[in-house]
Amino acid sequence: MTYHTLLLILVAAAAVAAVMARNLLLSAIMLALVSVGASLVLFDFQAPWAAVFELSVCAGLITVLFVSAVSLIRHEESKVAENRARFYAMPLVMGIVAIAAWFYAVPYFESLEDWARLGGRANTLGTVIWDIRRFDLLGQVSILAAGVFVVNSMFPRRKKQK
Amino acid sequence: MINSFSMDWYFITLIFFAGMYCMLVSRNLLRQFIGLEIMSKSCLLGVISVGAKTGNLALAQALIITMIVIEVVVVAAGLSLLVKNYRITNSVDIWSLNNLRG
Amino acid sequence: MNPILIPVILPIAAALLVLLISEKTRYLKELLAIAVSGVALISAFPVISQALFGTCMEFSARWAGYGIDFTLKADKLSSFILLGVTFFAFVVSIYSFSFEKKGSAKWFYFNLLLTQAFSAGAALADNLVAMLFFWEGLLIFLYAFIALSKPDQSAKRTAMKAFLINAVTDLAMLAGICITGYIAGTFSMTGIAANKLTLNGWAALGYVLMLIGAVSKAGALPFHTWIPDAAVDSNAPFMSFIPAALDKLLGIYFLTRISVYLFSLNGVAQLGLMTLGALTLLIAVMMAFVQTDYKRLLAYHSVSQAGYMILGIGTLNPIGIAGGLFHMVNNAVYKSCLFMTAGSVERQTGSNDLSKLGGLFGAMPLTAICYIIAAAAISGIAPLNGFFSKEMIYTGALNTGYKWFFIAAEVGSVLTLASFLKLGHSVFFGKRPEALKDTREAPFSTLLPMIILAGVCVAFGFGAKLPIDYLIEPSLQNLGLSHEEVLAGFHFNKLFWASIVVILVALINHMFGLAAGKGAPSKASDHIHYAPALKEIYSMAEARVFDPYEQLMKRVPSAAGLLYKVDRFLDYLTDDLPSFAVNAFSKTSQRFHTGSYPLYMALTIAGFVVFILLTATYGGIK
Amino acid sequence: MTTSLLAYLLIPLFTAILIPFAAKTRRKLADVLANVTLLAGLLNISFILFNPANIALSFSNITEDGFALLMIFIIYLVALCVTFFSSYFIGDDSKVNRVPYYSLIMTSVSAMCGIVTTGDFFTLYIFVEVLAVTSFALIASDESGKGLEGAIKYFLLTFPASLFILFGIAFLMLTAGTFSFESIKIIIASGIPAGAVVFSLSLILLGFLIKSGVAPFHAWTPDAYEGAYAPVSAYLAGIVTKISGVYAVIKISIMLRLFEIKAYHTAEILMFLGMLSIAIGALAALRQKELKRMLAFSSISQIGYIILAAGMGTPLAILGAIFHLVNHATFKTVLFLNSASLEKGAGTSDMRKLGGMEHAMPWTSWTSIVALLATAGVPPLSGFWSKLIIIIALWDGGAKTYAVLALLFSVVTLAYFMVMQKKIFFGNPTEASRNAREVRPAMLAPVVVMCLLIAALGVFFPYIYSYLVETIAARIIL
Repeated sequence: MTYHTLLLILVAAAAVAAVMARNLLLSAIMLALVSVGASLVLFDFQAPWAAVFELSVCAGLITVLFVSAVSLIRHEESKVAENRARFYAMPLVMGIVAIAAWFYAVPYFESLEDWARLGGRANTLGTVIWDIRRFDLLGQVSILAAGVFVVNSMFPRRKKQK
Repeated sequence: MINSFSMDWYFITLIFFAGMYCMLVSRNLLRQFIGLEIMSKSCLLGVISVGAKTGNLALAQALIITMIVIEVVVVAAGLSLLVKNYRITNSVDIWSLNNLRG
Repeated sequence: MNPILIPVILPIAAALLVLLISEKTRYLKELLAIAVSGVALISAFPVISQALFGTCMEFSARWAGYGIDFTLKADKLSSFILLGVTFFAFVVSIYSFSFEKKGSAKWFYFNLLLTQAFSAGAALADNLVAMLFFWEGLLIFLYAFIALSKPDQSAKRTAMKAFLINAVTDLAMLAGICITGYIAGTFSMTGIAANKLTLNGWAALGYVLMLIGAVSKAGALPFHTWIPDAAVDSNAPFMSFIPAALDKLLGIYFLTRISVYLFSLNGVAQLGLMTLGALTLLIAVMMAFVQTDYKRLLAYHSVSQAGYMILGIGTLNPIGIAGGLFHMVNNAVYKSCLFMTAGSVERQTGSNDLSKLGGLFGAMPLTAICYIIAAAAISGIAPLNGFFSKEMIYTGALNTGYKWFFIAAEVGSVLTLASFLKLGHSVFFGKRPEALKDTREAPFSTLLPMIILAGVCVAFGFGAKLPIDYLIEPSLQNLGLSHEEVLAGFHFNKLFWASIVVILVALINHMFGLAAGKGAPSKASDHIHYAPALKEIYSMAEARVFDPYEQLMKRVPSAAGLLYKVDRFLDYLTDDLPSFAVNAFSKTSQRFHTGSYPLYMALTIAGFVVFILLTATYGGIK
Repeated sequence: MTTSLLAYLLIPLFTAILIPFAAKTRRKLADVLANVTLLAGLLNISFILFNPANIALSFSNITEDGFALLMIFIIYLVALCVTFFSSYFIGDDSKVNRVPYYSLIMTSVSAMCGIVTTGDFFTLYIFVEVLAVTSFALIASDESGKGLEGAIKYFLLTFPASLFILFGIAFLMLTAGTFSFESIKIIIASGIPAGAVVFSLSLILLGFLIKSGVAPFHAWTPDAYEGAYAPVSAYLAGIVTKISGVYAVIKISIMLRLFEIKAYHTAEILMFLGMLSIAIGALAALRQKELKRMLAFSSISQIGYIILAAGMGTPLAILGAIFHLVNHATFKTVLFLNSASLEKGAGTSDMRKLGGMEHAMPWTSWTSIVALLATAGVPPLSGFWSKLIIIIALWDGGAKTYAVLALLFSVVTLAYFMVMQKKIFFGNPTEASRNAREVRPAMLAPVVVMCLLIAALGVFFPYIYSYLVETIAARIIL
């Protein structure tokens, strides 16, 4: 059991907890924990920039979004009669899947690993972002613009009131 | 002990399954989004794992940063749909979404 | 754009446009149709002048492959026919302008324009398959034209009759074209003409099948029976447009093409064609003579005139063919004109029955004059156009050595003149019945086309040299025929005197008939109608014993009873079973699309799991 | 991504950003800006595509592949039709907020141009996401419950697609080290074992199949189209789902063909799914009562034809698929815009409440009939030729069963359109149709233009065919 595996187990456990939590707010917080775990994994992979992004945006911004959504629909939550039995069955199902995956998926991934080819050039993140994947930045601009318009289109009156 | 790459993907599979299970069994619209987020996280881990394996971490990081930006916007759009729907129908129950049929 | 395409594409576009125009607008559709057919007519002129004085226009596009190309070629003969088609479309669309009983104006002009376009296409097509395409298109519009001309059931029944008769013969033609194309190795008419086929073995079958298509279009025996019925159940513009003009043009055109251009015929075929022509002209004129309905009488005459043309083409010598072609265009002109007079008389008096009409000369002088000119032309009175074309056909028939055909044709002429004397006398002369006291002349838009056509009759008579030099002669060249005779001009030979004899005989017959019918002009044919032996035959003909279509239709119920069981079973296999299965599946799918999100999600997940398993297992990773 | 086509992407994006500022006080300005931008773009691309000089040179002076150019043309055409139509359709409808509406449309046009010009799977993915996000908001733009339901189903049911695309990209990074189309082609050409690359591509393909609404992933399609704001459903059905899904499927299947035998199974699955969609779409459409829903199922069925041809993968089949894609964009736009006109003119698009509309709304009726005849593949309209090419390609490629089935289901297509035609446009007028009035000419203009295009594509098919072969087939198929 390495530190790396432990982190992954943490992420998986947090994910299961996020699904199983009866309270939506708790779910949202567990989701944040998943993000934190993922960002730790990224740090472990020597990917600090991605990790910082993950930590700030996913664990921060998205959690804020979720929490505010939860607070908006809070009193409706109890009306949705969830079938809790399905959620309680989750650890069992996860366990079965885990065991099955150990026997079936792991050999598959091992064989997949044989196909790996090394990406030779050691570029810095800066060159990758600015030179190689420059058009992705355009895409990012597009999606941010789209996001603004979506929110604008969904809540026009609220904006006016402000 | 199996090696690191297979181990990563083993857990990625599990996390993905957890998200999928959530989307399959939950009736609450918000929980659908939580399941969706969990699945997205598994994707992200997959990309970084591959990046580490092929020694192309810079590219993987670039991809992940873009993915995170997209994820935020998508989640924001989804949540605004949810809130809007809640305002009109006063419900977040996914089972009530069956007016279009036939 | 290639100008050859204008007469084809422009009317189609206009027809589609007409459909979009609201039914409420007045005159818009009419004016559009007139303008478009006028433009088409004008555009036919450069085509024909190119064909006459330059190289003929061509348009070719790759179509279905296997030698089936979309080729239009305006050679001399084709552009002559094109000119005729566009001219008659123009004239008829003017005539229909204020004609009320044409059914829904929208559909009338839709059919008219499309018929025009497809006829132009059929005339221009160089590839046999392309021609067949246009030819079959005409079939649809023929049905629609008749079926929509009157709201009652009889129009639909007659439309079905016309459709079935023509569909059967068109199928024969389709088979003929396939055989011919297969034997010749090409579907291009120019290509086949380069080395003509002879009538032996399969080629003879191909020729006969195509011949059936051609003569049935022209309205020869025994495929003519729908024309008199349509005369009653449809309206005058339709009759003057399709059976009188376009069908003759196209039928004789194609007959000429196959008999002279594509095949080199032998004596047997010549005899067969001439017999067919003579029989058609005699039997039809006998039927026409005793009719008492204005339009029905004309309809039988249009069949009989087709007999003359087939006779002319069947002589296979240049002067006969020239006569056939000239007669084709002449007939179209005066027969259109006659149907138009019928239409305007019907429009003004509300009747077609000869016994109820009379003395209309005073009320409708212009119509009457037009009638007299056209009737004189059809009867072959010199010097109107019909005289010259008939004279050429007679010469052609005499040149073959078979005198009998000449005599049959002359007998036909006598009866033609006699029946038009009867018709004219009973409609325009004599005493006017009380009910028709207030009859007035038809409106200008109705008169104008009649006057144009009557004028053409006179012009082609006195100036017969013009159409013969510029239309008929080049067509003969195009068909590869050379000749010594001078075609045009007025000859004081024995044929002229024969025509005088014909006129005298017909006049005497009319006088005799009047005397026998106690002065009632509509009964002037009764002495022949009720003559001892003919009476039974006529009554059988009236009962449609000789109409193959009706006879076949009578046999249908019993045959159908026999086939019913087989049919039910096949129907069940092809119709009920699939539709039952489709319905069952469709119901299942409807029940399945419940709008339930969890179900959809489960479906999606199941779908991708199976997809991934399949691609991962068979993807060849290991 | 090819830099020379960047303008088609940047200018709409710029307009999208400009609209909220420019149209702050005068809302109508939003319509004008959007329409002018799209018209300019359309003229520009038409000039490139139809310039006689370019045609004469067989496009040798244009380096981009003709597929992308054709797609840009059709994107601008449909988008212009939709914006022009909706600028009159919205009218004084206070429910729809013009400014974000047009901004979203412009953003999605920009994203679609991004999709078709990019040469890289990851960039493709980004623009697909942009397109998806804008579509959610557009569907729900009239703030109705149905619209939101459609949007949410669209959102949730197509979300797994993004994940599969990303997993595919991750595996592609592992096995090929690159995402660009060209490098993948080079890797294939180098002849090294490529099983895992096929698997990665199959995963990406799965994502795009979900996005294009192929059975069994089709469930969101009818709901989204039916629920969407009326002009938006035309936009979605006409172009958005085609570009976000089907375009990439065709691209990938062109690559799969290069693998020859190794990608055999994936191609088989693709063809099977195509056939399944044809069947399910056509059968389900038969019994629909709501016009838009029926059109949506018909859309699934038509996409099936494209996917089937793409799975076949021979040059002729790909050509058929692309031609059918273009044709489908034209006639589905016409049909959906006409259903919007029906909603406006008669107040409903429910087939049970309509009848005899031929008299009340002749232009709408006749344009619909042209479009649906084209959809059903009646000669000589455009749909006939593309279906014919597809069926011939299937037959030649040895998939004879599929060819026969495809032919049979085109009869079913004809059947349900006949049913619809009889119910809505012919027959006796009902209450709703007696009170109906034809919509204003400006709203008919886009539909009529599209109809002319349909007829022209069909009638001048020989030229179109040689044009397609020169511009597309000769360039993208190696």
